[in-house]
Amino acid sequence: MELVELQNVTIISERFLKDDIIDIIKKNSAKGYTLTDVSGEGSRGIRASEWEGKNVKIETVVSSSSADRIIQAISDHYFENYAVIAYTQTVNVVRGDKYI
Amino acid sequence: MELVELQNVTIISERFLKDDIIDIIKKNSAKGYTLTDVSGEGSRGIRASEWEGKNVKIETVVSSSSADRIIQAISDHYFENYAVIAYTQTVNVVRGDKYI
Amino acid sequence: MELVELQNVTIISERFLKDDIIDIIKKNSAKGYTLTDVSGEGSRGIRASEWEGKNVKIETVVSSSSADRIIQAISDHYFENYAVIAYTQTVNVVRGDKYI
Amino acid sequence: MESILSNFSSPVVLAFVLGIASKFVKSDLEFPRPLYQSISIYLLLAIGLKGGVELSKTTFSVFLLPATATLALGIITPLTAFVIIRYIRKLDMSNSAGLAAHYGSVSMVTFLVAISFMEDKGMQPEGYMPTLLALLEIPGIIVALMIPIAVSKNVASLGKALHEVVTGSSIFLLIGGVIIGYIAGPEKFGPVSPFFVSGFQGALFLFLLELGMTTASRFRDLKKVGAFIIFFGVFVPILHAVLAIYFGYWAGLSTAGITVLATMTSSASYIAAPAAVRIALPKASPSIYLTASLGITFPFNITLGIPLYYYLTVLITG
Amino acid sequence: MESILSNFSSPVVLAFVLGIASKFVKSDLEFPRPLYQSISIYLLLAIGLKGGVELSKTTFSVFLLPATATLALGIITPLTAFVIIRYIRKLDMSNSAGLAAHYGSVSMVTFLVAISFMEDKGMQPEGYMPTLLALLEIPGIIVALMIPIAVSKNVASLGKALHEVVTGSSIFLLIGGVIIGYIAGPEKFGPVSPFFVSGFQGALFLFLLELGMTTASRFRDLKKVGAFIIFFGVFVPILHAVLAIYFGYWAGLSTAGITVLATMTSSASYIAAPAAVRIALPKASPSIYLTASLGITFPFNITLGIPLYYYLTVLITG
Amino acid sequence: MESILSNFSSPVVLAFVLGIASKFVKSDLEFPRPLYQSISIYLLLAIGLKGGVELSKTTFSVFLLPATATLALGIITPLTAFVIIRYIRKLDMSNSAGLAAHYGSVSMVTFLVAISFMEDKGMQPEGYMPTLLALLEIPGIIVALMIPIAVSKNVASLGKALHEVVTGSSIFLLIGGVIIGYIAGPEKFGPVSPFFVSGFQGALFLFLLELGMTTASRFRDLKKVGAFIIFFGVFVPILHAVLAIYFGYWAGLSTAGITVLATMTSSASYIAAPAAVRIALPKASPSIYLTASLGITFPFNITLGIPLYYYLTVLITG
Ligand SMILES: Nc1ncnc2c1ncn2[C@@H]1O[C@H](COP(=O)(O)O)[C@@H](O)[C@H]1O
Ligand SMILES: Nc1ncnc2c1ncn2[C@@H]1O[C@H](COP(=O)(O)O)[C@@H](O)[C@H]1O
Ligand SMILES: Nc1ncnc2c1ncn2[C@@H]1O[C@H](COP(=O)(O)O)[C@@H](O)[C@H]1O
Ligand code: NA
Ligand code: NA
Ligand code: NA
Repeated sequence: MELVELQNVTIISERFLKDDIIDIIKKNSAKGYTLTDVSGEGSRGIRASEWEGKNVKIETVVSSSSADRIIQAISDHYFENYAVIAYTQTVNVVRGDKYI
Repeated sequence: MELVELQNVTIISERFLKDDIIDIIKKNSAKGYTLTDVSGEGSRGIRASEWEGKNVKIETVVSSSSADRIIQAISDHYFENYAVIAYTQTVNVVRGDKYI
Repeated sequence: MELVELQNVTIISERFLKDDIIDIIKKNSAKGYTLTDVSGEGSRGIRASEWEGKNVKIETVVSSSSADRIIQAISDHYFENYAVIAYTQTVNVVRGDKYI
Repeated sequence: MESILSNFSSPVVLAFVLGIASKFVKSDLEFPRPLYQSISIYLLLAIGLKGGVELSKTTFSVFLLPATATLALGIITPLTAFVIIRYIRKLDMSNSAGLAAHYGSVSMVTFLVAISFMEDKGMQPEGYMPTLLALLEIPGIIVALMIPIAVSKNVASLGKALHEVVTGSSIFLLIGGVIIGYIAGPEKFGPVSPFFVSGFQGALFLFLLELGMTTASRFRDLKKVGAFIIFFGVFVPILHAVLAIYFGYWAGLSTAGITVLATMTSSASYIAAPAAVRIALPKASPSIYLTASLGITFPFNITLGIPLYYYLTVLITG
Repeated sequence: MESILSNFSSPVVLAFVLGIASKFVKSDLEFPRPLYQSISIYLLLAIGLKGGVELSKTTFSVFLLPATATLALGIITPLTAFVIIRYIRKLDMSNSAGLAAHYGSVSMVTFLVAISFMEDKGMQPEGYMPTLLALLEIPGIIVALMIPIAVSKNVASLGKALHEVVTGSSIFLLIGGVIIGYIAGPEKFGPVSPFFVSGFQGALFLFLLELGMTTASRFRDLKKVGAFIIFFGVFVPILHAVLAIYFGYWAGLSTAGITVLATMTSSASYIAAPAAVRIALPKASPSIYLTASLGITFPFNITLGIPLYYYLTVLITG
Repeated sequence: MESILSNFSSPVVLAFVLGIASKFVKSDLEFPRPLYQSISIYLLLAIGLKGGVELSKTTFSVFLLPATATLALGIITPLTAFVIIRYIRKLDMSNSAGLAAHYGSVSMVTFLVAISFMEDKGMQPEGYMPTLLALLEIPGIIVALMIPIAVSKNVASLGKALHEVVTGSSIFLLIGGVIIGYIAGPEKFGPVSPFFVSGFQGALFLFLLELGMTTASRFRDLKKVGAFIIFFGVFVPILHAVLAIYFGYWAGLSTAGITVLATMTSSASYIAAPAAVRIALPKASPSIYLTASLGITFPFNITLGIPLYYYLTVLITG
């Protein structure tokens, strides 16, 4: 079973940024993404989204070049004003070529 | 605190495959698994499960040999017809021997 | 985009341990955490939390030293009597210095 | 004609329109999935219980002919649908059988809208209609899934699919409700009825709001599936309705009963069938069968179809 | 005897059976957890409010004896349960105390089924029964958790467990409802009552459907826990019921009141107790105490137990 | 005075207090988010439908003056709020505009509590009040978001924020309900009404329980935001209420109508506004505007404010 080494980009943010972040991901040639409802606490403490109840976790498996571009875009747009955390992990993906 | 290096196998698929995939996991000597309700979009775009609302994410921490067998089985059974993504990550597990 | 290499500590446990585990995490200088409702099965099989429906997954991105201390504390307090799994992964975090 | 207009001013239909609108104005309105699930559990049990209580007052003989007619329709309609799509449109076997399964089965909500349409007109369909609904839901799917086998094309895990069909939550709750209502009877059902009866129309209102939202998100696929599917989604229901009108007439149903039977026969499943087809015919494309049943037939039926079927019923039977 | 049969044709009991059936036919029916939570919030508030409104009409003196009897039962029953399991079955301390906590506390739903059983018979239990329910829920758990300490065995975070017991959502909503109902009184409660009164039986119906499903998933553990636990889950409730009948008789309750008191005393908690025991006695195995309370005692009580306790009440008091 | 006391013994207010209490005793009570969402959908549709049906009976001319008065209030109140916070407290632009948006908009629940307060007194406000609620919800937010631009300070994605405001689920459901109610009219609305009318007060009861819990979790920020914000959260509502009383009087509303108008004008949004402000003014701190609107103004209004506004109305208009 040949596994392809790719990057899993994880972004956790306030819910209302969801659609914008998905746009960014798609623009950077991600073939798909997975959303999870999460909640959490961070440096910014209480925030509007706390009232709306939840944050959202967005994961996308992409090539490391796309990963860089996504990360770059996210941090340019959101880090100053919004509640966001983003990180990447190396994953070994089945039929990984499908996601490049 | 001795941590054991194991594989965390992640499978995201249409909800109705859940039970079958869990069977496969158990058959390949996984000691446990964790399910998360997720939603997402992929190459296959819209699908029945979209109507049923959600995909499911199945994670299981196993030895790398089990990981290989699980990955193999998943890709044999489901990749052709169903909406599935599967990947593995290296994790350092507390009392890891418990999961081998 | 400079990414900082940190540890993502994942703890999956019975729901009612949530607050205690969050305390432990905060005591060990985590800057934040993310919660996900999950369900699952493990070596201990059926348990009260099954009746309460769900387990909880707690993820926190921290320095590897904090990671060690958290892991240590978790395994000291809970492994004997409660349904818990804990593992760490290396992640590359945007503005990672924020979480140290 | 004016019954079409009056149908458009019925709250449940307007709720459906509102749901569609919410998608077009891109409102952030979200309908919580657990609410959707809860309402379907509620509606299915309510229909079943009410039907069961009625059944406990019905003599079996009265019920025999309508039941036969319904079963017959359950076996014929998937075949007509299949023939049309497979030999006129020449769609591949999986997709053709998949569509057939949907048009052989029923849509509970369409059934309910038909009933409140008749009640608006001050007519009561027979009390055992819910039982006919249950009779009509299953056979069509099974027949359709058999076709590929009949022509010796292997079907992925048919057994699993059949189990899914007969134990699927919708049919389970519907039949379960009928049985409970039948055993309990009118008196015992008394204390429970306020909950299931007076709240009913309101729950249906919310449910149609949600279906409007889901339907709207189907519209974007209309282009993808092409003109024939759209034609199919309107023509086949009318065909099946006419068929049902004759059968219902033969079975001696009332005008209201015939109209409701026609409506449920013309309706296409979007819950039981998709689940079963996804399992048995994974190669069939959901965007085809869901767009047809949910994006075309469902909205057509609850807006224009029902008044039309009522009109045809009066025309044919009167 | 015939009251057993009639009990079996009551919709709520049938809903419970339907829930069990859904697991046996492996239906994909799923009961959304938020619906389950919502209904428990609803039921607890409804009981509390109704009880509080009634209480506002009751003179304290009338209420004194029944309250005393109930508290006494709350202290005695965990001890009887403990003695039986610890010294006859020789189960270890943690599991014995854990079980005792469950049988010392109560099951709200069993209480409700008992009330509608009496109402079916045209008898009204005293209006302050819900207040007795609240009185009976807590002490049993506390007493049981004290036992291990009494015999100098350390208990994991007892304080936390006690806090959990007295602030647990079920007791909080029940007492909160009583207080609100008491302050508001009949007139002020008027506008809110349709929601909490007319919907009640229906909500209970849905709740029992869910409990049937949960109970069924407990059955698979019956073998695991062994014959004695099964015997325990039937015998102890009857024992506690008989005890309660005498106490209730002494306190001057009506036949309906005694039957309901007997039922709630015999019932075993599966919400408040498990949560507290999990915290205070982590070594106690959930599969033992949940299987006993939810897999054995609960189904026994709502099907055979309640008619039996009614029968015994009439026998003893009449 | 006694109307304050009587207000404190109203079930909905007591439910709010119970919700606050649950946080103070650290109960593990959790209010499922889907239930919260479902109830808001229900309440908004119920208000809208009821209002629309009433509107279908109202002649436009009657409605003209009240509508004008309401729109005027929608434009004035955000400005008064802004001036006070920006030039007296000297808060930065983002936070000032953010707060202004909240106090320019409305809180649906406060509106509802005011209505049931009047009904308790046996007075019926005008049937078209819900329409005024809809008119008052939007303009205030827009005006407030314009301020930073007016003083040439760029606003993050204003377009997106405006879209959010006018298509936000609350306003969408409210207006949608009004339209449906208006088209359907009394007869057609008949079958749906039991669900939306008789369940209403109960749903409101549950909703206030939840809001009590949310409010309580806001209290911990009271220190953080400081004394002026607390003063602001009490003074500005009273100011706006007095303004509204004169406007309502001028528009010829009934005493009940004026009191309700005053209450909704004084209320601060905690759903539409936060969402829009978060998008348009990300630098504005949620702990300031949510604590003010939800932690101070909301509890003040439903406990002391409404009786006060009623008292002032009688004083000024009588
Ligand atoms: N160190 C962390 N580990 C895991 N998740 C975090 C961490 N810090 C923040 N988060 C998540 O990111 C969201 C925004 O964090 P912040 O921007 O720091 O307020 C929080 O609500 C958490 O869900
Ligand atoms: N590149 C990706 N990254 C993360 N999740 C994905 C990705 N591609 C697909 N998925 C998930 O896998 C499911 C099935 O994808 P597909 O089989 O490509 O339609 C989607 O609904 C997503 O939840
Ligand atoms: N091997 C595993 N892989 C993934 N999750 C696991 C595994 N084992 C246990 N878990 C999770 O940890 C919880 C407690 O496991 P246990 O303590 O083994 O009963 C389970 O309910 C699962 O959610
Ligand atoms: Na059909
Ligand atoms: Na008991
Ligand atoms: Na305002």
